[in-house]
Amino acid sequence: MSIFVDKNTRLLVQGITGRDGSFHAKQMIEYGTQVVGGVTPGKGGQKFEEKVPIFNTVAEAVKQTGANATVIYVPPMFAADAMMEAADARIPFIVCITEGVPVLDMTRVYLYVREKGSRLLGPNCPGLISPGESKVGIIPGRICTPGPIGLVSRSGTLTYEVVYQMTRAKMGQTTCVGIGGDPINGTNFIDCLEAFEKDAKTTAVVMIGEIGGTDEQDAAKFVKEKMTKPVVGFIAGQTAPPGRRMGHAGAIISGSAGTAAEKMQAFEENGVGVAKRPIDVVDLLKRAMR
Amino acid sequence: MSIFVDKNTRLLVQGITGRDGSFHAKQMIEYGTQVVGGVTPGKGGQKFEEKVPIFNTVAEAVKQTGANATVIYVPPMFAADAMMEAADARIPFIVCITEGVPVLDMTRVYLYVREKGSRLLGPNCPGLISPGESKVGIIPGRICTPGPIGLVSRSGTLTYEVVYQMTRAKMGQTTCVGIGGDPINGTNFIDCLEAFEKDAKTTAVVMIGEIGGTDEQDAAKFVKEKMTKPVVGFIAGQTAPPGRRMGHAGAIISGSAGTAAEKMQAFEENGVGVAKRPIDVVDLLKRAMR
Amino acid sequence: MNIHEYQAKEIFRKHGIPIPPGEIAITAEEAESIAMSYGGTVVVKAQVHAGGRGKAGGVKLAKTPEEAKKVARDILKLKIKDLPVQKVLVTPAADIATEAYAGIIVDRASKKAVFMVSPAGGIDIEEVAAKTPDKILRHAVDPRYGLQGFEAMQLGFFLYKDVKQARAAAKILQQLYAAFVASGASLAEINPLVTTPTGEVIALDAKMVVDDNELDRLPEIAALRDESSEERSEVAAREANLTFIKLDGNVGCVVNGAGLAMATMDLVKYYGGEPANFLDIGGSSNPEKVVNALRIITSDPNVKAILFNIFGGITRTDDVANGIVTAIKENPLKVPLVIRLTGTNEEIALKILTENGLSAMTDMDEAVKKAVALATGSKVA
Amino acid sequence: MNIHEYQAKEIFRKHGIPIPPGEIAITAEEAESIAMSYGGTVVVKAQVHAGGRGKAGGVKLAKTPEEAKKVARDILKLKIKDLPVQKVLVTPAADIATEAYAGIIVDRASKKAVFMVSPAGGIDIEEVAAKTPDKILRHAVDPRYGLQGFEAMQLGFFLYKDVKQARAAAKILQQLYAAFVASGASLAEINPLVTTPTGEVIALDAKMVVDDNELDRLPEIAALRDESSEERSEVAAREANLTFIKLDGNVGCVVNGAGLAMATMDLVKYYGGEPANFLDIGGSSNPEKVVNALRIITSDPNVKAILFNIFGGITRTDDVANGIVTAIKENPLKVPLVIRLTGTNEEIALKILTENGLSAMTDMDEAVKKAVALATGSKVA
Repeated sequence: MSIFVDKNTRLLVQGITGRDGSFHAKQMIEYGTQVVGGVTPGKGGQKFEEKVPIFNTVAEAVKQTGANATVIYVPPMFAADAMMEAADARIPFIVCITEGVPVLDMTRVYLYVREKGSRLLGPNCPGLISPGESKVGIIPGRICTPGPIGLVSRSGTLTYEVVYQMTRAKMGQTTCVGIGGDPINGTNFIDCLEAFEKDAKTTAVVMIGEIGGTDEQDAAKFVKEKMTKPVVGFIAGQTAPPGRRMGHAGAIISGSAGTAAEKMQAFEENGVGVAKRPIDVVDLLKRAMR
Repeated sequence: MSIFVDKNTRLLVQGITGRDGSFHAKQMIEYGTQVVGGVTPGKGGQKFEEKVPIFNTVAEAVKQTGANATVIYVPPMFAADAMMEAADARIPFIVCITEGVPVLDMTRVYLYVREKGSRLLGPNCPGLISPGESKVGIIPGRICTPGPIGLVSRSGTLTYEVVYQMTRAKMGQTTCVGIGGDPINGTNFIDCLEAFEKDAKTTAVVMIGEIGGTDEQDAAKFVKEKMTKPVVGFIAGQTAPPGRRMGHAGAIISGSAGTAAEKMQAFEENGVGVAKRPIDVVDLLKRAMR
Repeated sequence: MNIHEYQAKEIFRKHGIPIPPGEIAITAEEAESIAMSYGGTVVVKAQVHAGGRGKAGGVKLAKTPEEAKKVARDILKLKIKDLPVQKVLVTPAADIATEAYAGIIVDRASKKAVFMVSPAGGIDIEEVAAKTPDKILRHAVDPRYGLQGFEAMQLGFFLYKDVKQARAAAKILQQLYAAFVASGASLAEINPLVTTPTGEVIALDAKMVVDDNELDRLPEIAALRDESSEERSEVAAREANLTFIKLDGNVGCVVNGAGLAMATMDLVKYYGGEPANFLDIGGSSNPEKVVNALRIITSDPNVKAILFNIFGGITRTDDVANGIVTAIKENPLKVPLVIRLTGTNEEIALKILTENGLSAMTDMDEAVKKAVALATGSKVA
Repeated sequence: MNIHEYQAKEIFRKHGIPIPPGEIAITAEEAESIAMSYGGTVVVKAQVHAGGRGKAGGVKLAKTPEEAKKVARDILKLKIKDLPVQKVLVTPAADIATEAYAGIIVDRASKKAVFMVSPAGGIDIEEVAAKTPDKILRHAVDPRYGLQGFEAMQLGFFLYKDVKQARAAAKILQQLYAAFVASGASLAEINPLVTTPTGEVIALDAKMVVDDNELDRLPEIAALRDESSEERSEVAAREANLTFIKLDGNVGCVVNGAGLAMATMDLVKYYGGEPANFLDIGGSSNPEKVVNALRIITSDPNVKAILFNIFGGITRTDDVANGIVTAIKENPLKVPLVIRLTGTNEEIALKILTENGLSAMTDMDEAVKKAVALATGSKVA
């Protein structure tokens, strides 16, 4: 089992003929993901890699392929439109990899997607992977291995680092989800924790947060109140100065709010194991699962 | 019994110090309607007729009075804002009397009110009256009398004419509802028919339509498919030329659609008694209720 | 409110829609000199608030300035659907590869602005809708989000296979929507939307109808009204704040309320007469309005009898009675008058009328029957 | 992106917000002549991307042009929060009756733009929020509808009892929202929003922060960037498409990915060092970026050791290795270098480094420990 994507995921790739889209479409196909179609306006009727049909619009692609998920690799100024197009075509799961989407666009997209009843992951996220089943996005497949741990993170390469350590320690994953580093995103920690709690195969969860906002604090409360499975966490940005965006648009300490210290405290107070270093996640998991 | 308003209706009047608002507020109070407050920005703290408290905003008025309905008498350019303010304050029943609201305003208002979960009656409508219980709007109280007939109409004075005939023939009314003559309004025939069907005291319904749109046709189908109570109807505009707005913004035959003939045919085909003249409504009702 | 093609084009241009140049002429000589300034073939188009201009001979090609002068003279003599042509638009003739249709209306069923596009343009869209409905794509716009890029592209691809043309069309549709909203329109239309042999997408015609209710807050749109191209009695009625529509019958009607006014017309017909007009004096009971209403109705020589049908609610019937008395004193009537009054202050109204040698009835059907009989010369039943 | 007060005021003015005039001076003499042209008392205000200008002596009243010259000279010599003042705004002093606060930010919790207004203006709003939270009214704007009239009036009445002032404030708030959206802002602020003794409501200060992600589609906003008022190394990093933030430590960090970069900094601290910077070379593995990154980091004299931490995913570690080799050939390093590489093309990368006399590690913790030891001169554990 896994959350959000699995063997039955039938994926579209929006922007499949672009530089990033084509590269990662190939990687996903190699991994075994069912890529059933691509979308690039004007290239409708052509095929990607001589196999995957390309369509002019998402609506057409959904009609022809029965896709139930989509992953978006389009330039930032067109990403909002791409997410809304996917939601309008009633695709239930939408993953947006694009970094640099204007935040005011996201205030509209968030409501639109919710109205249409879709789930959005991202934007500015690495996507997700259910090892051995389906990979949607850019998380390198070879660092993951199937197993009982769920992972959710605001980061990309930091996640790879942690997953890599887990895989080396023979702690496989049900699903690794990158929710992205933007201040407004479609899926948050709690959404993923809720799904992992429900997922029969997941026995423990890793949560990797960073400075900015209160998502980790809210998630910690959720863990205490609603979860039966152990959760361990790490927060990046203990040395980040206030008022500066640390790469991710959402990674900013505003005034004295959103610091790593306050998030780690929330973890501790709510029974979430706190890793001081990324590598400590492995030991904490071992202890938690005993 | 009655629909939408009754003895427990606690009414606000938006625009209570204006020319129309103050005139009709007095009439409603005289009729016995519980007018619990008025709204006029800048007159908060004053009293209307030395009794009814006035507030600067609807939110404040609702908080202080526990109003559960509001009636709007404000100029057309401010009516959309007034309706949205009422919906935002979670007033469950909003009646807008104002004529001349731009139709593009209504495309937004319609969605907004629905999102907030309120019911809107109007705009450009005479309001409604549950004889002996509550009068909200401008329908003259003295032409109505309590009884078992429900009435719903797109018109104002034509309704008065019919109600007057009914009252003279000793056919009292549960509620008389004017849904208004605009092309986009909050409550339509079907909404009212549904409510009358559910209302235990209503035994028969009169429906007064006019040219333009397909509301009457849809309502006729609803009568056939969903209603157990007899319905009789009249359509105004049999002599109206195509392409011209007959006073009401919504009363227009577009191309060959929305004619009185097609509506009367829909009535006949679906078991709605067709009155050729307004006065015939009384006879039809008598026959239907035998 | 209708506006002219050239006015709609100016609005569309301001929103970025590609439209060939054009100038207005009110004389044949002006048309000639405009044609001369453009060189080459021009189109001369009647500017009049009526559809079917082409069929009525209101749109003509002219290969030379002399020809432009000639066709302009002919067109300026035309009446199209009873409306005299007072202006022509002179515009260079475009090379056309394909003709499509794009329009927006406010749709009451979906309660939204709805786009209609069709690759079969240049002809009446209702004809396309009737004969080949699959050649029309409809799309309702969520007013909270406007016409999204992807929605515009879906419409663009329905019109054109070529992605560049689809994109150009999508952009035009978004501009058209912006123009529609900014102008408080109830209809905005490009017919035809054409492609040129070099592949450009341009708008050759433009039509817009503005919601009268928007005019108070859009003074620059309100200023586009061309009263010279409207029925004179309707202009007078609007100035007097009356809703009036002229018809061809013989019974003049003065009623309060639109629904009752229609029902009164219908009853006139039911009893064998023909209504001469729709006239709603509205809710407020200003005697002045009654005076103006009578002035407008009596200016129609077809009217053989006048019928008042007033149901007093907000309208005070005594105000109406006073208006009738005043109007008749100023201009004694040449045709018989039937008055039906009931409701608010009915007794006072009856007294006023009686004192001035007039009478009134209270039953609507009886009043209509009498008015029809007086107009047609038949006996009252 | 921060913009200056005078730039924000220009934007606000374009949206109709009432703001007193003002002109920019870059010399004391210019300030004097501007003050002369206004006559009367003026305010001279440092234009610098830092809060707390008043407390830092960056805002002064001047009763005469001579005084304006003097205070301008003083202010132009200031550094506020390390940023040199290069421009002052000279504006006529306003008579103030009351001071209020009005601002909008993008709020991540509600996922909406949120207004904050307070009748307690002129001071730091965070202070008001901490001490008298009931003096602040927050209101989240539904982006589908914008700031409605009634919502603006609710905020207006929270600021002012007088209905005229409430209406004036409501209008300003709607204009502020329009300016906020049109400029792709993440913050827009008027502090103070004042009333004058005659009852007018005007904006005396203006602040705006623009979402960097909007700049590509808003060239006229992007053009407002004032690089002279930014940290030089950060300007260079932005031009090289790197995300770089200068800190005060001694271990320079080059990392791919923002989260990993922060975690690396934290680990430097954990092992007893201090990070000299945040630097994310991003996902694409362009050797050029590595060269630029090293150039920027080595220009900081505080840096005693440099640490690469690369987790190859999309980033190809061989590209990074090539970049390091190229950079060192161009400019030999004066401080020790620790490289940690793992992931995509790791073997090729190691070969490249070894062939060029460099070595690399694969374990993150070990690499950080070593870099800290080298920077602080302590022994490697």
